[in-house]
Amino acid sequence: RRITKPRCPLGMNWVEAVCRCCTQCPAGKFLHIPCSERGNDTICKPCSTGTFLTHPNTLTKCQACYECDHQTFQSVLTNCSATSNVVCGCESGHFRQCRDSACSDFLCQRCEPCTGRLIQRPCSEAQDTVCGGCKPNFYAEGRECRPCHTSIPETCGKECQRVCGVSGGQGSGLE
Amino acid sequence: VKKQDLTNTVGNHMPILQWEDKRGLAFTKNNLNYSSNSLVIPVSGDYYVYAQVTFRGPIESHSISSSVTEIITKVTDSYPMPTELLTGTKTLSENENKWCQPIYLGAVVSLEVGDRLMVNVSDIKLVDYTKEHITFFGAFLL
Amino acid sequence: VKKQDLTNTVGNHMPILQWEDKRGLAFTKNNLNYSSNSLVIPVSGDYYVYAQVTFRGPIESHSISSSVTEIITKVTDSYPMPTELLTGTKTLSENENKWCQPIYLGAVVSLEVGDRLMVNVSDIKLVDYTKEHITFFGAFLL
Amino acid sequence: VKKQDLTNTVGNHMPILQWEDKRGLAFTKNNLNYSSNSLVIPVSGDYYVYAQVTFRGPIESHSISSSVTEIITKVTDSYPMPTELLTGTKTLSENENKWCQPIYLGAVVSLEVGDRLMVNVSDIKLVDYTKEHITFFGAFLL
Repeated sequence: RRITKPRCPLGMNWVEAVCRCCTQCPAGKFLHIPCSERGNDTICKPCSTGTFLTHPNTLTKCQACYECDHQTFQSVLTNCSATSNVVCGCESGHFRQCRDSACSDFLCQRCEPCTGRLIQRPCSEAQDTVCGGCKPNFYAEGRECRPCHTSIPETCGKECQRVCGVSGGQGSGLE
Repeated sequence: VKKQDLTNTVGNHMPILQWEDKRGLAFTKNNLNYSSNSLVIPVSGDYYVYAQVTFRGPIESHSISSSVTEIITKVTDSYPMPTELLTGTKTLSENENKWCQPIYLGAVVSLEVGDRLMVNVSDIKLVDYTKEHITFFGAFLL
Repeated sequence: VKKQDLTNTVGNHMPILQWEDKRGLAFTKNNLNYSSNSLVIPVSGDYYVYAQVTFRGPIESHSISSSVTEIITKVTDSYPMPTELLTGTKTLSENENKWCQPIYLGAVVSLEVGDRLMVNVSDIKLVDYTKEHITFFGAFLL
Repeated sequence: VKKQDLTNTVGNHMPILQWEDKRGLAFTKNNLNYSSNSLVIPVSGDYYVYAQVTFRGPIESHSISSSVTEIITKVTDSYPMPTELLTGTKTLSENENKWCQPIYLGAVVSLEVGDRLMVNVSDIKLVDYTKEHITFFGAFLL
């Protein structure tokens, strides 16, 4: 015999234990005692610490809060409350690398430091730093930007002319 | 498992697997029925719920995945949001080469009559649906 | 699991693992007995059947394997061919380095009295048989 | 699983995981209680014991691990040494990249009243404790 449950009015759920529609508990509370045929309405209790429910319900237990993964640079953006799960982000100096389309699962990757480079767009929660060209007094060598003072006269490109020019002349004068 | 109808999975956050419930090794009994891609709980109690999904790749013209995920989810009339019951995530290190990765999940969960169990996956195109004994899903009342 | 007698496995498509059924953690009861490398089903019904095989390598003078496979198989008097009940296959990306890979399988299957359950593996030399708690096999009636 | 108190794990050969036994999906019943990081067996018999641990890494300022291990252990009054019941070991090939590796174990074991079951891991810092449905532990009497 296929049990077809009746449709309950808005704001009520079918509760199998008492075979009747009962008023939902609000978000942040769970069903402690269901309503009864003697007219007693649903009795709800608040979710205890470390648990939550985000929607009206007739659940007999709240859900357990997640934890943020501090070992991999996650940080708490919003603490878990009776009506919402913890919200994790990334510690400063890290950005989110999403592992699914909704980015509910993500890794915290270290921001690109842009050593010796100009920063085109700073690192943020959602995306890595975008590095620009070499800073003043730095010169490009391959993919790196190196401080001019380390450059040797023969390789003293135009970016380092000002630095190389000054030290080159003085050195030869004092010989 | 059966051949997956990919039409309604585009953009779906975590697509739901479709299952065979009668042919070959598959069966349902004691009113633990299968409908709309879910096992429907006939009586409240504690159930051992399990599923294995075999993922394989890479797939032609398909972005290389860095990980695969299998989730056994519960939907209930008592709450408007699905609840993740069991989750297995595995990173993939094989990238370009042909790879194959089974994920098995199983545990005891308390369920209410009318609750629905389903299996979600990170990417339905990576699921090997070709043989019933490599991707399977079930539950039994303790 | 016990030390494997490798004599009858050369060339065998999928060699059958040999098990310890009395010593240590191993036991059989309720007439679910072990003989000729198989569990013999004493009464028809639904059984939760499971096995874990830990594979490890590489093995000296042994070709590098690209994958390992574990299969729980059923042999029955009512049909001449073995039936694959559960299969786990995992590709290996570690090649030269020492690697270790457990595969766990478990599910409910309907069995008839007299049916025989066994575990086949892709390569018996890659099975770690050294400890009973890393490679094991069992079943129970629901 | 709950957030691990790392104080008493330094130097410990195989640290023991700490579990949540009441909140969310967790529950105990029929006198199969949880105390001092263990499930305590209330009545002698055969139990299906299972656990999944999701490991993930690498962890900052932490040596790169070459493998991860999960062990379900029994401690009993009748013998001073713990007994390893089920063990899963997996080598890691991902090294520097972010990796994630679940290990599931499950089997039937014969237990005596008062026996204690616990889960040991090779490295507690590599255990993902952030969600209850990715690292879990349980048992039921057959």
